[in-house]
Amino acid sequence: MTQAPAPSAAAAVPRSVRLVYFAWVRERVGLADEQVELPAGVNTVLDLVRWLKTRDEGYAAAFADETLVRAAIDQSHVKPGAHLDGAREIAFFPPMTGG
Amino acid sequence: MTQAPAPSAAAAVPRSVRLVYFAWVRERVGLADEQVELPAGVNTVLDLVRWLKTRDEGYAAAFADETLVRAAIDQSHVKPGAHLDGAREIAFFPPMTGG
Amino acid sequence: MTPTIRIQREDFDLAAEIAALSAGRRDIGAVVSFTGLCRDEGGTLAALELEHYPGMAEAEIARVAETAAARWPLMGLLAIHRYGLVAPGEQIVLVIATSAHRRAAFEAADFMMDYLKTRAPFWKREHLADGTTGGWVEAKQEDDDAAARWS
Amino acid sequence: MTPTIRIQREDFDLAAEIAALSAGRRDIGAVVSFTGLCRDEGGTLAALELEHYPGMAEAEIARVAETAAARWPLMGLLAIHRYGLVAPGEQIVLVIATSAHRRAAFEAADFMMDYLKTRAPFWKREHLADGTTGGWVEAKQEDDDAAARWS
Repeated sequence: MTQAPAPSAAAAVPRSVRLVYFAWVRERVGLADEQVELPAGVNTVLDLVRWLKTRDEGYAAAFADETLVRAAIDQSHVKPGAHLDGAREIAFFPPMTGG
Repeated sequence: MTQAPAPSAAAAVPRSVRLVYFAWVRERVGLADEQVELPAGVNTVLDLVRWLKTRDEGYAAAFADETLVRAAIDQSHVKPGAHLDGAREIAFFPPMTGG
Repeated sequence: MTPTIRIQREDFDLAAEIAALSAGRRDIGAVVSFTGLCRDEGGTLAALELEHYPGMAEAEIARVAETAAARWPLMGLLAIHRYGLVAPGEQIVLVIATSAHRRAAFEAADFMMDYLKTRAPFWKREHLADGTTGGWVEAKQEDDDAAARWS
Repeated sequence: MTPTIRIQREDFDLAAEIAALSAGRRDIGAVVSFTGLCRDEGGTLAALELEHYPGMAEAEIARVAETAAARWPLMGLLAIHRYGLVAPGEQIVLVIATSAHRRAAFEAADFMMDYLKTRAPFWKREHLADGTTGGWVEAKQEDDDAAARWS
């Protein structure tokens, strides 16, 4: 019998995702979008936010208030605890002010 | 000292009012409007309705359900107990169905 | 702010009425309109005949509009109600409320329609597609209930 | 009933959109429209700049519209939201709901605006009359409260 790959094998595959930023999050980060490899241990939106904050002062400023910035995975709103499994595009933005 | 006229003196003056009817009240009464002298003792809208019902079968049919027909005095909605003092135009009509 | 009230046989033009309410202003943030149309009731209706009480129709809608203007911070308020024969698909009634913010505009337009339905002296009679004259439309309890929401 | 959703730089025409939703129909009894305009904020504002998330803006408004269509018996539902620079007095957003009866049309349009405000990925930045760029408009607690009314 063949054995199914262990979950850890999937996690070891480099996960490349597109990050997109809007409004003052975009301005503070200094980028509209970028492609990143998610490090091991970054499994949720909040993990990703905390990792991004370590990258430089722009990210740190953008995500200074972790509860303020909103996130979407593949163009649907998600909460900070959402898992990144299979995510292709992760967006960060301020609370919406349209309408 | 002069004495104020007694209320009964005012009530004795013939009170001529215009009655107007709408929708099926108009159709049952058979008139769109008429001028009437209010008889003594007819002091409220309900008094007037009860007097009108005695005039003929058309009025009786129009006001068969005393709680259904609505009234206005001088183009403002009133309740059945409203007094007719000073009224110039009294309207009767079904519940409104505009809009 | 003086509400605009018109009772007329003729049709009306929503876009022209909004333009008139908005002319020369840059402080309006929200425009809510309600247009009531004549339905064909599954093809059974040829027309609605709208009877009204001239004078009182204007006066009563004006009283409702004044109540709305006192209750919400409006920049403009308009109500037009037609009388006479109206064919399916045609417009019967129009309410427009404008304000700085959407909540006032929505609530005022909604309130105007609920009160207009139950207080404005108009009566509808059906003319049927088979050539006969149907009955007078009966008032609905749900309209009274809707108006009672505001008190 | 498939909702119409458009995200566009260009202005829109309320009357044309209502005509398109009503074309060939005689079963619509109620049309409610909401138009959101850019206010000049007492003359201090030169323009609003509307940034959006292309793709998600359409998708999210479509999700809100599907929720409305499942909740109320609608005959038509439309939402248009502009992006780019909008001057005071210009239109920003349009919602139209049509139904047989007024309650569904009013509630659906009101719901659409509350949810669109809090869920559609748009952000406003102020360009001031003195030539400077103002800040990003802050989200309001009252908008979250308004959306919470429906749940």
